[in-house]
Amino acid sequence: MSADYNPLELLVCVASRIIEDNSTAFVGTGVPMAATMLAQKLHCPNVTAIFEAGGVAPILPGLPISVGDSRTSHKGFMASTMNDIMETAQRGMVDYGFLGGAQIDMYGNLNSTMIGDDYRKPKVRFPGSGGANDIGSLCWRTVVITPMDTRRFVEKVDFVTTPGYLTGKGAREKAGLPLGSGPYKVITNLAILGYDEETCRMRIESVNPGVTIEDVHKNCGFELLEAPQIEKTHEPTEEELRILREEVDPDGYIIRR
Amino acid sequence: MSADYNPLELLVCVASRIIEDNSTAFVGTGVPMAATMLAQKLHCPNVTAIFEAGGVAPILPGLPISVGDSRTSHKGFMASTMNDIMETAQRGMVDYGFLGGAQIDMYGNLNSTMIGDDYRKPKVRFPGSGGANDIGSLCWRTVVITPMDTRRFVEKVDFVTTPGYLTGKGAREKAGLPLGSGPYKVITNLAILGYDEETCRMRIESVNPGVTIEDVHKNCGFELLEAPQIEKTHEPTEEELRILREEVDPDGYIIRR
Amino acid sequence: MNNETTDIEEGEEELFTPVDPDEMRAAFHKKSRALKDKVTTVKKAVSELIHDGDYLAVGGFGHVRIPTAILYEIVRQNKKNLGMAGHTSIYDSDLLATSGCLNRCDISYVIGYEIRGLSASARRAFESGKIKVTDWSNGALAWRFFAASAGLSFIPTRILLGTDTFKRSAAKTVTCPFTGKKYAALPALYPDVGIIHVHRADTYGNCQIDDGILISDTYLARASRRLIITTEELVPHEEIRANPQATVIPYWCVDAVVEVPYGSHPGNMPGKYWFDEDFFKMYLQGVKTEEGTKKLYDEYIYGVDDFHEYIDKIGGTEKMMELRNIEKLIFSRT
Amino acid sequence: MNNETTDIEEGEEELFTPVDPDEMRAAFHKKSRALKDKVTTVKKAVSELIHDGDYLAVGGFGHVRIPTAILYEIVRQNKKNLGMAGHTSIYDSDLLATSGCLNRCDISYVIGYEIRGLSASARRAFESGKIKVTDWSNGALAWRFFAASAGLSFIPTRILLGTDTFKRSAAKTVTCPFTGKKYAALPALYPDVGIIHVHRADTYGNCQIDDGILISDTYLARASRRLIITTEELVPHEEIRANPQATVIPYWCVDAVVEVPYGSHPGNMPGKYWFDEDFFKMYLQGVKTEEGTKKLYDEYIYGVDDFHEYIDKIGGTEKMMELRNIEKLIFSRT
Repeated sequence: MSADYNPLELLVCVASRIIEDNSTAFVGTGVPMAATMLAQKLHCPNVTAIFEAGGVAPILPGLPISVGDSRTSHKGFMASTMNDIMETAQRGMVDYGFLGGAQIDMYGNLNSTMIGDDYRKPKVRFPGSGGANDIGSLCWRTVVITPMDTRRFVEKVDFVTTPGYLTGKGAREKAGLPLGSGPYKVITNLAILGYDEETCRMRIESVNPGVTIEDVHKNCGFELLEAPQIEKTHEPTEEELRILREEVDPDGYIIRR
Repeated sequence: MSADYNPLELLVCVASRIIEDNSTAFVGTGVPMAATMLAQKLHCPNVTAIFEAGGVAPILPGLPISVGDSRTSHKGFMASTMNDIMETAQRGMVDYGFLGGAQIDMYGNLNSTMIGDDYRKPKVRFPGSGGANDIGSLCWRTVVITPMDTRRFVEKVDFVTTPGYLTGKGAREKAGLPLGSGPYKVITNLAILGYDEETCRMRIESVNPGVTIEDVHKNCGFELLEAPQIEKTHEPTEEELRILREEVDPDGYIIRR
Repeated sequence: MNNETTDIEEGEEELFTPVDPDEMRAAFHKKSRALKDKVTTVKKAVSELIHDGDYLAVGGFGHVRIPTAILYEIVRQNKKNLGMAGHTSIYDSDLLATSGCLNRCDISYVIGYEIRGLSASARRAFESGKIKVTDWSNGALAWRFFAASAGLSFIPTRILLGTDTFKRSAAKTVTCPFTGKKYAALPALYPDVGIIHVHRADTYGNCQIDDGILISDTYLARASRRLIITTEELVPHEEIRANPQATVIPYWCVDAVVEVPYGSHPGNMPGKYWFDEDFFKMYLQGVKTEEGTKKLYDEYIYGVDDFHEYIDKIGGTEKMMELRNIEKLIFSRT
Repeated sequence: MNNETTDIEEGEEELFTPVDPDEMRAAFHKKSRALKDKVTTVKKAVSELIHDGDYLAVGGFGHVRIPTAILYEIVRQNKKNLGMAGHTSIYDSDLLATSGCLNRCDISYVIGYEIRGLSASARRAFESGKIKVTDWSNGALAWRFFAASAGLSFIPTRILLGTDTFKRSAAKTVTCPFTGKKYAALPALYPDVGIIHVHRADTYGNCQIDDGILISDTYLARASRRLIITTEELVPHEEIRANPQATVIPYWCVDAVVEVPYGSHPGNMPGKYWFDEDFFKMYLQGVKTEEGTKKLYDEYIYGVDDFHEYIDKIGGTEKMMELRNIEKLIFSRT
């Protein structure tokens, strides 16, 4: 029997597991940052964290608050420009990108711009793309980390800030986006979701501890496909939790918000 | 009566006089370098020398041998990239550029690529553009420094490496080159040449000491126009020669080749 | 010569800045290359170089290495109808939007404070309908600055395509003449005024930034018609010449230099001081209401005469030493 | 959506390298990101990473900060049918052209030695008809490397237009979708192999160049499918981490690292040693005849086993100290 953990701790641990060693990853603040640090301390000592403002592979003296702050280049390999980093991604050298968003649809399209049906009179205005459109356009595999409910997982996002598979198979390529790039996984409090290769539609691949497949469907605003075999997400191990709490985020900036 | 001087010394002194203070100038090796240094020590303390490899405003410990060598950034304001420097010129921030070439025509078009009538089988192959096409395309005013004879000043250059006024007034703009840029002066051992505003054709503006207007015409392979009033080029002053010989090029790298 | 027919797709929102490279070359032609003392005060820099209606671009990462003193002074002088590149923009765009100085904004990131949450006042301002917006991404604005710094009118890129971000931008598409592939053509962004805070500058305006996280500041500096630099420290010209490889902005880009120690507060200044999290907490709490906002702005901006007085108000050098200790890992408060 | 008809003008010469950004992304996708020891020898780097037919790009300024050891080894291993970017190219292209390794070249500057005059052997090689050439300018190749480093297939520029340099290039024209203005569209240049000499590298390949005169090396490094680094000095990884702002080439670009002290001889290595003018004088004199050329190449390249032996031959550490003294203004011989 495993230790107690909260939903954020689960998200971080699950996200950390899908990172591969010897890969490059665009890292944002919050959960992706904690997940990358955790992965580095466990199975991915040689994942290279890249920050969009220019920092590369820092030895983090603490969790960065911003993707542009001084911790993102602390004893790093390189400190560079946003242009260089984006060009590196456009050239095909960045494997993973992590994203969030207020809304997501069945093709993994993300909205972080606005709620409403009139762009010039939004009901709610969000920050906008930031680096999300760039990451979603240019990285090989984008991973979304988000809580799951019917307000977030919607039939149609109010605004496509960041491209998922757009309208389905072949649509990214037709739009001019780089071949072979696109959404990879969606990591939520309820399940790990992936994409069906034929249709590029989102599907359930693994349900989290204590969650049923039915729960996942109920909390999604569109019809989710199901992988041929749906796994059970492993609970956070004691080692994961210990390192996460003691070394990665001892101040609870991310996991005890 | 002025001191003795050789033709190269005359070229350097005359070239140095047309540089304006508080301007930026693309500087190449050889005569332009010596002219810029001389100008800096006389009437242009604040001309900023820019080298195409990335050096800016060095305190020269000696004449650079290459536009990319370590002297070009010695105690300079900045050491940068060729891209940055070319972009600076393309943006309109570089006032003067100095050029040479094996052939020049009446519109100031320059050849430093080849002699012959078949590009794929040149009679003589020269180094090529180097930065010349960039300088001739992007700087506000380009100044050519060259000895004058009918082999160099030709009706038609074998290859337009670097754009002068191309085929005449308006041709640069039509080709897509930046508005208002182009040839300014040609400094030779016989005369200072400029361009007629209406036709963009080369004209005699000043004849050098001991040279007649007739001499200038005889040494030119095309019909040269004449400025309404043709000046006499001032001889190098003793101060110019002293500084040139003692401070700028004490080893005679440029002026005693 | 080939004949090619191309469909151009176009974003629908407004392009706020000029793109003609010859118009901009003419402007840069007139820009002074004189090596002269450009040191001035925050007040003068803002009153002389920033005019109502100008379009601004702010260096740093919105709450990292920001020219706070200039931003406060713009608010204090109540500049009107400003435009702005909301590029990686946090405290900077919040100040200008909340104070009513802003009437148009190219957005890649505004309102948000990264993991700290959102600014309620910035959201109110951007939802008020009083600020015209056009949407982009961080990469898009970074490349738009690059294109301008290179004296171009556009640059091809592979972002924005297929999204509403493209539709609500002022980008177009362009076809590669070599591959036939479709690119998003981003229009160059030439700001009227750039404002950047640096670690070190000489009186001519040659600037060095220590940590190397340059975001797009080198391009933004080059792209701007006018450029105001605030610096933690003015140094003798010889100190710049001792390390030319560290100069990232040459003097010819710069119109004014102001020495403003602690000039990025409450933002982080790499190698110098960490974020003032207490201040941000108070600020984000305060701006939740209109009254709270007014009180904050009266207290820290309208009610102080200059940045020295502001620094006294937020805790003076003692507070700044504390933030330095966190930044330099001498003591950690958290 | 607008419908626009554009006339595309085209240069007539051959484009030697691929431009499709998706083809190149696929290649970069496969490039290892592993943090591993990449230290090897000159011999192995050349035999394993450079193949007959490859297209090369060489860093530095042709006789400044050049990877001489790799160039000599290419000649020694008698690689065939190589292509090359003749960008600010002096000793580098001369060696490959004279030795018969080269069969195609994008030229911006070759044959010449700046104020030293011309290389007779390079001229013979380029006039022999055995090397296919396409002409460009320094700026053109610099921007072609940039476009490749940015993962594009082209970049618009305002050079080449109206000239035979355009006609004998492989550039095309492109129309700006915003202004309708005509640009020279330069095709991205993705070399098969980049070769760069630096001041300092760690075993992973993170590189630092001291003087800051980078020419286009940062772009060339990023644009290359494979990248060989020679370094004056291998340093512990921690030394790189102590100054991340000084790193100009990140490890992920690099396939091999070789420590080669004096590795730019007879070229200048900024801050380390000046040009060996005696050597250049001898070289330029020698290559005036075929026999002289053969003698020189036998003596200094074919007849030596490695770069240590070569350095002994040119005067060893005593000579290198002399060149250091000139470079560092300790003594000046001239």
